[in-house]
Amino acid sequence: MEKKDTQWPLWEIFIQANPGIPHKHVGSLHAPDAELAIQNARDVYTRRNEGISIWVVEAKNIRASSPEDIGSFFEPANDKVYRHPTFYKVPDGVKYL
Amino acid sequence: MEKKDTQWPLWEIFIQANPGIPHKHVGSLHAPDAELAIQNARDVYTRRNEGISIWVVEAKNIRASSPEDIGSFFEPANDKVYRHPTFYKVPDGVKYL
Amino acid sequence: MEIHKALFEYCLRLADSSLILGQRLGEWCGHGPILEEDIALTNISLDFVGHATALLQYAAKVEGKGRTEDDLAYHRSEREFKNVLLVEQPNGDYAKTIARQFLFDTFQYYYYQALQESKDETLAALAQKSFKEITYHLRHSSQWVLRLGDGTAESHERIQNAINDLWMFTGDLFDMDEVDALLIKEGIAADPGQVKQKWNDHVAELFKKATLQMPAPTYMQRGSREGKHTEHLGYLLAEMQYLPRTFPDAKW
Amino acid sequence: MTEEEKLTRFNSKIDKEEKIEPKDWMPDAYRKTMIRQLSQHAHSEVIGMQPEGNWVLRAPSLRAKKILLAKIQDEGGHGLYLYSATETLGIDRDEMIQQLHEGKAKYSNIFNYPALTWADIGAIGWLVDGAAIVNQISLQRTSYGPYSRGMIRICKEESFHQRQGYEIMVTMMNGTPEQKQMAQDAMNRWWWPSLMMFGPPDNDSSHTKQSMRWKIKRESNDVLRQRFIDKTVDQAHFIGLTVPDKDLKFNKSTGHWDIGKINWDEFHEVINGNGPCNKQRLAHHIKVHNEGRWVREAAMAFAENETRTKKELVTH
Repeated sequence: MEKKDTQWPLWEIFIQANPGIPHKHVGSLHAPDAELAIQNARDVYTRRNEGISIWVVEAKNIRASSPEDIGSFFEPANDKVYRHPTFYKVPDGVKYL
Repeated sequence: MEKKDTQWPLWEIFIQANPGIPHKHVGSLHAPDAELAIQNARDVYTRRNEGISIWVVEAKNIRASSPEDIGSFFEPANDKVYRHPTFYKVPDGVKYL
Repeated sequence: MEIHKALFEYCLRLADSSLILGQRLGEWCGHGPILEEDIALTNISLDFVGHATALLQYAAKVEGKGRTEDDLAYHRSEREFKNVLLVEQPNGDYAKTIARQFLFDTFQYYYYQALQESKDETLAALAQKSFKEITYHLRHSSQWVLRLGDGTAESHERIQNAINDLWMFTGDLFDMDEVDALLIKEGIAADPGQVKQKWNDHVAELFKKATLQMPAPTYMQRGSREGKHTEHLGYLLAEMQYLPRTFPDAKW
Repeated sequence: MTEEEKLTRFNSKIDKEEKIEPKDWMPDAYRKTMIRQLSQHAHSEVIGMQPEGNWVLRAPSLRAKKILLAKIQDEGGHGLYLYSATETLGIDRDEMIQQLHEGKAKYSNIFNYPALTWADIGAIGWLVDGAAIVNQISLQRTSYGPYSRGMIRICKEESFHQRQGYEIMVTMMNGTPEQKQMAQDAMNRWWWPSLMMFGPPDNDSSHTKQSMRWKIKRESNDVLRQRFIDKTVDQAHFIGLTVPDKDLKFNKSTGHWDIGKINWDEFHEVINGNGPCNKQRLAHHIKVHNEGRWVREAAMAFAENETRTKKELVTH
């Protein structure tokens, strides 16, 4: 069965620069699976000690809000009572390899 | 319909506060599906009217580098000082380099 | 043989293996099967050239004749190089490169793990730093042996052939002579004898997972400790040493 | 929202210096222009690995070998960032590579020149990367978010590229007579092609006007070229290199260096495929791509193999 040659699936990469600060999206790369995605992310996105922790997510597993509904989505927040989000901690739901 | 919301899957939330800057992880919440995760994220995390774009990802779809890998993953980059401009001697008096 | 002469030889052996393998991996720069892997292999090459630089600097210091790491790297001939035979083997296809890498990474992993305890402070410190990089190298090559072994029929065949071709150069990794004997007694060098079984078990276990066969015991090539190499090394050095050999009094 | 309203909203964002993000509405022409420019930039970074790749195995010192390896690796990494930015516009890397191989996508002309000596590595780092940096600093303010973020990261990483190139030229100009001659020879061969990197003169560049309107491109070819000339001529004189242009003259009234005529015929020849290395660069890229196919397929087969979940993945 003729295997279709591809550049592998697309993964979005998030890097945590220092303990206690949130992971930030740095870009994407291609990898056949999570293990290689993490290794490739290490080589592509942390060549200059930019990180101490890597998250990888296959792009198809991300759902994004779309800007068209910006109007309904974000404007109403203006008139809401003012409140700060809690301090950031690494969630336990994240699986380590 | 009081289904305890902790039975719902856990979602990690990433917010792009303004165009031009990358998405950042802001926290997590439980929701039965992506659509509601985005809705809930809007209410929980954009209360202070930041949040132009929201990404939601089910926690099980995130794979992470593990803490005990930090030595072999990230420390080797430390001694590759030639990747930094200050490593290079340029005769003083030369401008724009 | 007195210790400082043995130590100079010993440092060359460790340095040359890293230098020659770093050069071989450098050949993949701009040639990788996919951009991500091109970048990964270059990182590994950089690690090895970095090891070689530190080890050659130490060797030059131990020798005490005012030579530099570049003198040692660019102005010795084939018979003076002491790298293990495995690392000078040509890259071949990606399976050959990965098989060579995995067999060597597994050796370095256990050997440098032990070298961290060396009584020679410089070697111990160097081993500790290198061990982190070697741990990553082994993770990278192990994952690729799994993927090629248990990937497609073609990749399985290619890596099995590569392993079979390279197997006769693995014995040389564990060869020992009077330099090893003397420095092991002094607690300076790690003992390849202690490493051989761990290496064999580790390789066997991963091959099993990767649905690959351990090659049958075979006559092992040897001689790297006496500078007896394969014909491949000369061509590698001719290319690597080209500029300093062509312009001997130039400064780079 | 009607098409009209969307376009007005899009243009107002551009005028207010707001970034356009992947999921925003954008005119088709903007998306097409963005894909063309971004993928060409990505291809250039990857093809750009080849000329310097000539010398990484013959670098004359261990220090020089590490620096060149790290630099070429960066170019591959920059190509990857830019492919990743282009993919946010809805085209995947497979397709971009196919367009490159079929000659439908271009890469920067400068890489169609050969790197003949070690001094070329100095000239490429100092002049070619120097020209690219002038262009890329300006592109940090491009209107498309992912491209702008890519440029910011690339400019940070690229800053050592030019310095290491100039350092090689300094070393050569302080070296033996052969090294001095080699450095001047490299200067002679790379100076004019580096000026051509900024593209045709403003009055002759078809893409510029629209790109400037959409703030994809922020400054014109001639403005950027002149900035590069003014920075670089003094650097050359400082270490005793002669700029190969008999008409080169400092213009006191404008405060800029005036240069002789650029040979745009040569520029068009090379763009049309007749440069020294056009065929060689593409052939190499295609060969390496094809040789890697069985590896890419093996890794996919392994990942898709359902039994994968049962087998415990050992790391070491």
